[in-house]
Amino acid sequence: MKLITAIIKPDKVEALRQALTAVDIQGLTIVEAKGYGRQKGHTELYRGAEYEVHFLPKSRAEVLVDSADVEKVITTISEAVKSGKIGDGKIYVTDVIDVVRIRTGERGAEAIK
Amino acid sequence: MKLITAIIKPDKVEALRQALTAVDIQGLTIVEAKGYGRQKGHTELYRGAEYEVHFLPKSRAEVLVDSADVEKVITTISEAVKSGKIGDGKIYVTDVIDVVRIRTGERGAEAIK
Amino acid sequence: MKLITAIIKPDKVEALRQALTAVDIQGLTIVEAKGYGRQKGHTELYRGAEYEVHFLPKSRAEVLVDSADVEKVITTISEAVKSGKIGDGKIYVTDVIDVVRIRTGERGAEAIK
Amino acid sequence: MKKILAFLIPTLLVSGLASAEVSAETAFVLNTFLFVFCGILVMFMALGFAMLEAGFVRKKNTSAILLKNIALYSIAGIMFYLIGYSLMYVDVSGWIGSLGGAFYNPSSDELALLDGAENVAAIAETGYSVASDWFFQMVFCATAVSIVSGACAERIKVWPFMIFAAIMTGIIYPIFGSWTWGGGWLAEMGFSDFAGSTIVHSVGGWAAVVGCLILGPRAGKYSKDGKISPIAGANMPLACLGTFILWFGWFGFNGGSQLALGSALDAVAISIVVVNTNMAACGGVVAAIILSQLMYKKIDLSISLNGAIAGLVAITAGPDLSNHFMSVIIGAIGGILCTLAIPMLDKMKIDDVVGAISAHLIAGIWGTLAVGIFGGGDLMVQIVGILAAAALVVPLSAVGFYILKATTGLRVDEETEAVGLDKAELTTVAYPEFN
Amino acid sequence: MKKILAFLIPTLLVSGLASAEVSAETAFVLNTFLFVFCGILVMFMALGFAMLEAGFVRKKNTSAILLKNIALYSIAGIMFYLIGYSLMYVDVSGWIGSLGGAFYNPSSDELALLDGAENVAAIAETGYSVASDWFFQMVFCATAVSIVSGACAERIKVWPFMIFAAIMTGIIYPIFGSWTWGGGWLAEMGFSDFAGSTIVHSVGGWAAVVGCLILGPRAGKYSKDGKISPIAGANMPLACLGTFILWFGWFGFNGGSQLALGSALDAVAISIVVVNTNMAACGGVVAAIILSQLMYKKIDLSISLNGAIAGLVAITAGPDLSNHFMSVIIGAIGGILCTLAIPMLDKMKIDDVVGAISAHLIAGIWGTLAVGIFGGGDLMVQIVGILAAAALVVPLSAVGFYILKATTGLRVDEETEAVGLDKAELTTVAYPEFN
Amino acid sequence: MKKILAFLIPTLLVSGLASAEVSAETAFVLNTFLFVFCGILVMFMALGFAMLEAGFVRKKNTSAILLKNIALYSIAGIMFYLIGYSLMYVDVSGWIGSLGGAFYNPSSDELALLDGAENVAAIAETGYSVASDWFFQMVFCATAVSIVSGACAERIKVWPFMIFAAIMTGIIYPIFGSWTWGGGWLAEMGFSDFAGSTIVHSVGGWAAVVGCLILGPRAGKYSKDGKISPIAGANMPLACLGTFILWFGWFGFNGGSQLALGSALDAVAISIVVVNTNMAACGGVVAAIILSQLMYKKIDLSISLNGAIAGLVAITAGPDLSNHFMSVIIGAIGGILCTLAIPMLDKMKIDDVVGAISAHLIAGIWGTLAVGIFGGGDLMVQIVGILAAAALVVPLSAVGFYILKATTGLRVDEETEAVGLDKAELTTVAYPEFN
Ligand SMILES: Nc1ncnc2c1ncn2[C@@H]1O[C@H](COP(=O)(O)OP(=O)(O)O)[C@@H](O)[C@H]1O
Ligand SMILES: Nc1ncnc2c1ncn2[C@@H]1O[C@H](COP(=O)(O)OP(=O)(O)O)[C@@H](O)[C@H]1O
Ligand SMILES: Nc1ncnc2c1ncn2[C@@H]1O[C@H](COP(=O)(O)OP(=O)(O)O)[C@@H](O)[C@H]1O
Repeated sequence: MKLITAIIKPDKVEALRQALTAVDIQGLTIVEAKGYGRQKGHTELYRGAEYEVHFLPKSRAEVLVDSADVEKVITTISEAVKSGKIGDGKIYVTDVIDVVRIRTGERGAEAIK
Repeated sequence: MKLITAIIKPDKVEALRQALTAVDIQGLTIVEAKGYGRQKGHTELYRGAEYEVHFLPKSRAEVLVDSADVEKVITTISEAVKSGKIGDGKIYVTDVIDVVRIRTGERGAEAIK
Repeated sequence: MKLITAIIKPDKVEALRQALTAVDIQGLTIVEAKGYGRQKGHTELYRGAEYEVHFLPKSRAEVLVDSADVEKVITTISEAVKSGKIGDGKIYVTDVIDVVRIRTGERGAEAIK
Repeated sequence: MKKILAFLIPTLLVSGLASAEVSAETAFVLNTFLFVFCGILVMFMALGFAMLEAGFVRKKNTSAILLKNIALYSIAGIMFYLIGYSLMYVDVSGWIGSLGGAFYNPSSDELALLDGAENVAAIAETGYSVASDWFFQMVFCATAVSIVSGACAERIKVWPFMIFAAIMTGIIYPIFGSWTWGGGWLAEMGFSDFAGSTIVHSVGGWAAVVGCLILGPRAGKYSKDGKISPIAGANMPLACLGTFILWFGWFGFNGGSQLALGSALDAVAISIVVVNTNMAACGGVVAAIILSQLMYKKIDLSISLNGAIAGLVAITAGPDLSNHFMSVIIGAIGGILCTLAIPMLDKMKIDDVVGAISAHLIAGIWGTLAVGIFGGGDLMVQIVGILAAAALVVPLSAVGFYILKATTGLRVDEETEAVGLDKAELTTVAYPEFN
Repeated sequence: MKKILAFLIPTLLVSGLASAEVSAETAFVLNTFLFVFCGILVMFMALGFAMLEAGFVRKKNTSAILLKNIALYSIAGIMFYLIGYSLMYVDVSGWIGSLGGAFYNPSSDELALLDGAENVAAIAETGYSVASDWFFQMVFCATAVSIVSGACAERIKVWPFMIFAAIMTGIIYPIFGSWTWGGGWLAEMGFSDFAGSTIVHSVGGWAAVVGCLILGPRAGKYSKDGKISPIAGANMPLACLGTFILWFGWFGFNGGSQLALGSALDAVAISIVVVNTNMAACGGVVAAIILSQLMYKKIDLSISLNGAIAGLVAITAGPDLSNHFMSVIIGAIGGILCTLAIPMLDKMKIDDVVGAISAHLIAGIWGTLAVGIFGGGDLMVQIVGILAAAALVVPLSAVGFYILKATTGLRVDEETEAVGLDKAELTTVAYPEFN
Repeated sequence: MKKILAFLIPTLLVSGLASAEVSAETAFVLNTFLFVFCGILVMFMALGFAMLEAGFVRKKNTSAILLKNIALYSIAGIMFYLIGYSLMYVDVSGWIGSLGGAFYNPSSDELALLDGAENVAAIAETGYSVASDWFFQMVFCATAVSIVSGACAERIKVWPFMIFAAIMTGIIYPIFGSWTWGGGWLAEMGFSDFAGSTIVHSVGGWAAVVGCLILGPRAGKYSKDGKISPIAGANMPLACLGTFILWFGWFGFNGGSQLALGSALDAVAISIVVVNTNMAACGGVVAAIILSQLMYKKIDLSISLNGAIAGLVAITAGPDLSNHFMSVIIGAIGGILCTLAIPMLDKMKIDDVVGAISAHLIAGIWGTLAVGIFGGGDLMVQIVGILAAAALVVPLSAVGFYILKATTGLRVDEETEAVGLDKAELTTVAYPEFN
């Protein structure tokens, strides 16, 4: 199994959810984040003084998938959230040794079916 | 070393903390999350109009453990947070290459003792 | 590629950002967290009654790096956030199978350059 | 001499009676104070609207709605001073006043009094001070445009909104005002609207409808397949705070509309008005609670808050009812109509962010009709007045909004709407640390 | 002639004096206005309670407490109109009034005046308008039940609470009111409670105690091993806002309880009452700040806010003291007692969410005793009055709560309590975007 | 007979005129009521400051600023009672009053009246009740120190601040007050400051400047390379709430400063004052909106709110202008000066958290000058008054702050500042669940 983590724009979460559901991936965990990469933040004003905001709001999405589904999910996520503009975000894949569904105690691939 | 991540119900965090302490695991990091899996969210009403809430509030817990402790921790977490109802959550295990305790510079297993 | 995750004190995020920028690491994702390890929380008072606060506020920072940069980044982070006091936090390293830059579709090391 | 005495004694008695009455100057002081006191209460309603609306919008549009509210109240003051009061009250021809009273100031008699002239008696006869009356009229004018800001929130650009506020308070409201309180044709027909269910609330409500229609709904509110995706307001304590402040201010709104405190009759009338105002709000709240429970199986707080406002708006046309229980009924019907109107407007894809149209326009129409139904006025004339408000305000505000749309633009672009007006049009978000 | 003149001159002088006095009609206007003005201030206290309580509960129960507060104020208005005022003031037998004044309305004399009758003199003699007095009494009634909502927050079901509010404002409060302000047996004994330390605040406080005991504490507050796990309120600015609004409204609460403004004596008395009210609150705040610092090594804001309320409650029974410094003392003792009572109630496992029992009941008892101690009343009679309040309110409200418990149920189930009342009993949470 | 009638008629007219006036006792009641009413409004400004400041600080210092605000108002009440009023008003020598009126209480005549003496006429001649005047003066005193709390927020220790509040309200403010309203040397020179642009607002502003300089800026605000890192306030709805409450209270602040309501002249004057007060605030808001748009390309809400305050402060020295449009101008200039002062203070590294110095000191100076410019007073004398305020307040408050610095310490340590005052000096954070 693999864990696919995507750092995306917050307003793309809903599109991501729909896209994943459409390809039958039934599970997703989202955390609010802030980050920067090439997209560098910006300048804001408060009472006449400028200040740099280095971080931009992002959402961090995690999907546990069967190893066989990795490419499908990467494609799905990419298509769902891509705008072509800087800041679209990153997807990264890590290996998962084991998964447990707490309710049933199922392990491994069973646990994310 | 392994990283054990558990997506659990927010009101189980305190039980999880006590259970881990009881088995002598002295470290835990929690992040607020929202997610769905089999448990599908629900319908809410606002000013007479229904809307679907797809995500439910969850807590994402991370425990860095010695590889030897993985099963013990999985069992501890499962027991502490299990209600048997849908939405109890997932545990997944990933491999950790190295850990550093910033304060001392200790590396590896030493760093999480 | 590797993912370096650091659990640090929230008021060190800015120092971390500057230090990473100084060593030319141009990307960072931060999530608000709470945690405990050796540093055990503390007692607070509300309307005359004491209660224990087990968790302390922490920030969880993620940096995707080229495998070659791991030690450099660990040192940079450590130096930037270290106070020598308990609670400075942990850094851990995990392996990353693949990275995608959503905007361009670039994969692997290209995606985090 | 005896005779003289015979004449004198009754005179003394008369004077005794006289001294049991309110003296002319005392009446002048009391009348003036009523305007000042009630005007201050109504001014506070500007805060009520600001808080209510800040509670009903999303976090990202909160600074903008606060700014709009303090701006519109300020603009109302200036525009009503420059031309509004004059168009509404000075040399009203039947259809509109004149600009003869532009830059409205204290009368020369009053200025003489302040300078030491001994013209107290002449002043006292005028009944109340000029500035106190102006102040009381001005705060009403501000109220009308407050209604618009709430309905059109989260998508109307800040500057065009402020220009519309100037048009509304300088021209639209004063013209309808001249037809009614200014003594114009509707007043002559006998149109009866004690404190402005139509004159203030429906006028504001019609402009809100027009604004909502021209602006269109917020992005994501109505999907093409007819589904409604409600957008929850961010801060219910603020909405509740605003509602209570409005209720509080309404005692000035309706109580002050007796226009005098200088006699026992006025004092009795004001007391009755205050009690009826309160009772109608109570009725509105209780009705909205019960109806929302019945319709949705749970109580809806935001609808209950709207119910209070609807009850208040409903009684505003005739708060001088002698049977307080009737006020409970009128307010409750107001609350019910408002509760029913909320989903109906959604069906019509009119996206009223705070429920302003339901609470002010619908309940305002009902309250105006109620005066005809319960014997305080002629029902046909009441209907004429209601229609006249629509006939005047809808085209005028449509013209105003369309001109703004064509020139400055009226609605923020998609990206601004997504990011929030606070970041795009203002420098600061409302809750920087809570994001 | 001389004689006549000799008679005339004094007469003229008297008439001179007469015209130096307040005329009967002016007094009527001023008295009526006092009731209206102070009633409006006390009405605003309903918002004070709503905000204070919204600040002291957790986020998840915030919409519910807001709803309860606007509902209880509305219910109080209706119930006091239907029967409460009548039971309290109309044909009081000594133990209770009658239902002869149910659906209380303006007097027929007043209606005649409004219709053009020339009965001003007769009206003026009644002292104040009927509706103004009713309004002022009603808002007091609402205050009593506000106290209950805060103490019982976060676990009492919304609908049963609203029914209890109806019972309290329609029956319980009016009965005790009839014993005292209604002229019943306690009044005849000479019980002295200027604005209601006992009649309003202790009565509310006793019902709050009963409610807390029958409901039991919130889940997790007290563990079996005797440990207390405090549950912090979510929003201190709201709590502070509520406290200041209550303080502001209290000037009406105590000032209006002079019941007249139509003479220099009344004006002097009201001024003194207002100053004492303020000074007592100051004393309560300062005492609570110092004591919380001494007891806990840090200042506790929430206790300091309670201290303000306790100071206000304490002075309410006798704010007509001629030495303002005594008010500081009385208020400070109120603040101290409240601060000490907070941990004591916790030890007794009475889970009072907002400190209502400490601030209203404890300080209310103290204030009522203080009148006896400082010479404004008979200490024994004061004690009788205090006990009578307990003896009446405890059983009556227990019966009320138990009937509700047996029928509709009184407390939400465990799951609702965990999720929060907002989601379970209402449609909307208070801060949807902040969660 | 005819002749007699001819004589009688004028007599009747005269008598008519006499009874057409306000009787002495009625005037006493009205005057006293004005003080009570306006005092209550000004008291509410304490809440306005509390909310404004709670909105402008960061979450972590919110409980502390709330505590400071309720504490300072309480301390002001007590200190002004103990010595302040006496030093300001009792036996003023020209430079300071005496302690002969310490523990200021109702007059013995008034107490006699309350005890049944027939001295109404004598009392009526005093014009107003002693306590009502005291109350009105006290709330002004509290306002001055509110200004300091906002400017020095987020770094001043709670206890030393409270001690400073005692010094300011017991000594500093009363001394300057004795020079002016107390009848001292500045009053004799003809210094004209209707409601206290200088006497209240600049006095508070100077103390704020001194406090900010001695405390130094908040950590991180100004970096060594001259860069400014603004620190955004956490809660704009609270800041807006506070601003509107201040505006509302200001009607009492300025209106009540007419000091009498007992004649048509007073009623006229108060109405004019109320309108001008409102117009100046409108001018301040609109000017700040336009100027912030021009300067920063976007509207700044927080500056617009400051603009309202600046407009109000500016008109406070002379709200009795007969041309209302002048008030718009004066307020607008106040708003502009305030908007310009904000970045200037930053350049001088004076870290004023809420804009108090810009809005109260700068606009206060402008308002005081404006009276000289527009003919309400002698410009040179106005300048003397402005300088006198600085000359008195700067050294006195510097001494006060330095003594505190040397003894208790004035500023929290670095760690406390980083963690926030709420956790370090108080028991509770303001938003425990939102963190
Ligand atoms: N090296 C990195 N490590 C961790 N997170 C990163 C890294 N680079 C980018 N991110 C995350 O991805 C987000 C988008 O990256 P960015 O470089 O701005 O856009 P793009 O990938 O389109 O060039 C950033 O805001 C940050 O949260
Ligand atoms: N495939 C998945 N990827 C990521 N997170 C998941 C996945 N499936 C479930 N989750 C997380 O686990 C939570 C509980 O899962 P759910 O399927 O609802 O319960 P259960 O595991 O008891 O069947 C979800 O709310 C979500 O946060
Ligand atoms: N075993 C662990 N698993 C997960 N997170 C941990 C673990 N140990 C520590 N942490 C995280 O690191 C933070 C700092 O750890 P702590 O032990 O308090 O400090 P130090 O590393 O300086 O001894 C904790 O608050 C927690 O968030």
